[in-house]
Amino acid sequence: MNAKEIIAKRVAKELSDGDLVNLGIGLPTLVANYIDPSIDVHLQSENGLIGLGPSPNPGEEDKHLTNAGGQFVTLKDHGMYFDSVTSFSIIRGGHVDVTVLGALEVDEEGSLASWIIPKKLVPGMGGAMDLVVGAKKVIVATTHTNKDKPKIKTRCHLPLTAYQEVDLIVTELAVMEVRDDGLHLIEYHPSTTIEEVLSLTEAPLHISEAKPMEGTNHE
Amino acid sequence: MNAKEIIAKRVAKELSDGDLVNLGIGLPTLVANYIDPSIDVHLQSENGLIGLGPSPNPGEEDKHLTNAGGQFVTLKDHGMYFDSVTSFSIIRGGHVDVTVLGALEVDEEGSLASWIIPKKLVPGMGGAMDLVVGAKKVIVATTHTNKDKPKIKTRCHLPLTAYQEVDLIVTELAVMEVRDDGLHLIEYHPSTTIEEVLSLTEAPLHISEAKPMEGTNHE
Amino acid sequence: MKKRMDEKAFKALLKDGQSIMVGGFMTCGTPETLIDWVLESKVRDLTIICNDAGYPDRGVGKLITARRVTKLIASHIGLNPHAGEQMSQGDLAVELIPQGTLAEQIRAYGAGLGGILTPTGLKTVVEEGKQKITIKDQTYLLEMALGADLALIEVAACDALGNAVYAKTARNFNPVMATAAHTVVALTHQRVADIDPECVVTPHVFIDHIVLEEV
Amino acid sequence: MKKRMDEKAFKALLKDGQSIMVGGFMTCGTPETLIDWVLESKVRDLTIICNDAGYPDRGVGKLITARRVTKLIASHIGLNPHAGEQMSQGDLAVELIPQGTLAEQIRAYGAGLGGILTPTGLKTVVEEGKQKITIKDQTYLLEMALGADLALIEVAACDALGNAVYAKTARNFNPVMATAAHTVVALTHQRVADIDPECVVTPHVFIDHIVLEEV
Repeated sequence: MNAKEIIAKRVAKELSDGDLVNLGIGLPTLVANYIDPSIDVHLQSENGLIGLGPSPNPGEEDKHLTNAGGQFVTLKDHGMYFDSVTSFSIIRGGHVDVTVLGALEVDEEGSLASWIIPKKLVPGMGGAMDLVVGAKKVIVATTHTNKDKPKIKTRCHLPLTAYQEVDLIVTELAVMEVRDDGLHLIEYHPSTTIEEVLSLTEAPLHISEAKPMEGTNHE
Repeated sequence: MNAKEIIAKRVAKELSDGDLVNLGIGLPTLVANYIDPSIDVHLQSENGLIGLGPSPNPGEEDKHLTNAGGQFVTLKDHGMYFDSVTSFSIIRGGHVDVTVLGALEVDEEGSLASWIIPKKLVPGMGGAMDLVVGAKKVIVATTHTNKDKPKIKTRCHLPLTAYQEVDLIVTELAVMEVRDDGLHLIEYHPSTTIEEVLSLTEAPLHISEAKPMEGTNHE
Repeated sequence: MKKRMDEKAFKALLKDGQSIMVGGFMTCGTPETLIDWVLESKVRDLTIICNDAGYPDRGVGKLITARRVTKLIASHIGLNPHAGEQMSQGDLAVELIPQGTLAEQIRAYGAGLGGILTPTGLKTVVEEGKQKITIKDQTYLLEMALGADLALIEVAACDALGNAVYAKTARNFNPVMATAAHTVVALTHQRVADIDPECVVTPHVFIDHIVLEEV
Repeated sequence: MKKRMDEKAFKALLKDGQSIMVGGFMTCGTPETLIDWVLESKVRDLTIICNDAGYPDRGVGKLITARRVTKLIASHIGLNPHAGEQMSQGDLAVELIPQGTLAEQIRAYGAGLGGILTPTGLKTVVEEGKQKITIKDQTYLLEMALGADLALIEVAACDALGNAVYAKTARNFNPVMATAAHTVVALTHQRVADIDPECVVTPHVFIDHIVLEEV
């Protein structure tokens, strides 16, 4: 299991039966592959659908049926389409249970930077700001470091996507909860140690509840 | 032709091909009977439809198909249903070409009072305030007097429905345009005189353009 | 249908002092059976949010007649003389709101907005006590989002998950109220296998409980 | 079909300096033929309002590549490197807006509202220069209504009057843009006799002109 798979599988465990979930572009999309098949999780794509199904078979793509990353997708039974206004009413109105998205930086207060590196990369925030503000639970799914530099900071330095909205951070090494007193390391991957996690994290971590991560080791 | 018929027939002449029109409860509803059959006028009912058709035949009423007055109605071909949010987006957003409604009082500035007589009659404004603010053209269709007392005032005394929004006032005696310099009598019914109209109107009227009303005399 | 709810479970949702949104326009599209169950439950001191006050024996009017309502937020109360009487006697607080503003306030709550700026009601009694904001020479009233503890709506049909469609003008306030309450109960008259995904009016995620009353 | 418009009449609508809303999400649901006609018309100094900047050779990206756009209002420009380059060079003013805020600003214009209060963007660069309003301890940004001279949308089918439905996720910004421009032109791929009155997404009153391009 590579880093992305570990993260996706661990995030999937956070989802409950009946949840409405938005999975961001890239790594978060992989979470769909690990959802417990015994529960019903409804995936929203903010460009206008609930009930995101698997990728279409080659040759069966429909140019009018894409996800928010522009990839061809399918719609499950009981799914439906709606416009952008309705989509963001669902998002901003608190009707999304969980949103999962990547990060450039995330900090111990739960603030997130994910949309811009000034003068280098200016793609725009798309729907991320609304998702992070509106969803009941915000999960950041990211590699623990970027070229060995910590992504989990005491304070974000890049322009924010949202201030103090992140609830949980899942990396290939650790699961951290954002609480009022800072970040709590609640799980670490069996291939690492608490000490290593601390050394790769800029933000201080509370470690009293740290346990090994289950079910993500070489399965 | 009685007073209401005269008013309804004269108002109908204000409607043009392709117009979206909202007819208020009561007298304004009668306007539908006089629309030139050679033009397409789309009637909106603010409870949620465009394409209001004639009353259903007895026994063919549908309890789920009413107008904003609670009366059973029908839907014409190419009509459609929508919710209250959409209905008032259409109204407030300036997409209604003409709204026709009654008055308790209307004044020379084009302000309208139509929804409350404090301590006597407090039905509520319903959709009237939005209609009067949002429609491109506001026509007040009312009897000229109420128990011989003028309804067309220098200033409204009752609480307003809207301030300075009325464009045209049609009564059984007169047609008056609201302009920046006050009310202009542009037509008077052949059964009356300019002098009588002036005597039954509290607001001053400019009369230089006054002509007899056509097509409403005993047809 | 996981969300299916019976009378007993419905009544267990009800509490004195709750705010309840009720769909319908002059009772067209009002879930009468749910109103009857509220009546039977004996809860009181309710705040009712509805387009209108219904009729004395229909719609939310039944709750007003039975004096279960202490506050009514509506655009029109003219068809229910009890509402006016109780208001005059000081037994019922009535907040009259322009219909379009009421729809937008409810929508704002459901869409996570704090409020909206509308020109409706300017220079009328509606503006009293409200903040005014001027943008490019046009003045607007700031109207705040309006939510409720409970929304009771009527739909024409639901699928297994609770995707809903409505019947003609019985749609009115039902879809927006389904977005704006902590708990949303839909009375449906039909359960269907599928709804065209292009034609779903209320996505299932808005509906918490479904009462099925087949006709 | 009274509203039917041909290429020549469409081009006559275009003017230098216009603001044009264009439907579509990463070009899914973008009326490509209308964009092509704008390109052919040689108009310039356009303000484009679109969810994103398209691709260099698709969607509004074609207008950016051809340097016809001086201002772009969008939520995302990452798929069109020309947009970023022209922005860096000072040739293209880009206003980046959160996608949900953009949708609400356009909706507000179409619904006759002056603006809305949203929590999105608080304590980020998005709040710069904007009025903040606090209601019951929650602070919101005041975001103003956003309209345009022209809206170019793509629909799946129209009836004779212009009632419209959309295809799957090609719906996106098209319906709301149809409410918010002085002139609205719909590119449709099908003309149908009737649309179920419960399933009309855009009522005909919003659509001024229809370009029929059957596939």
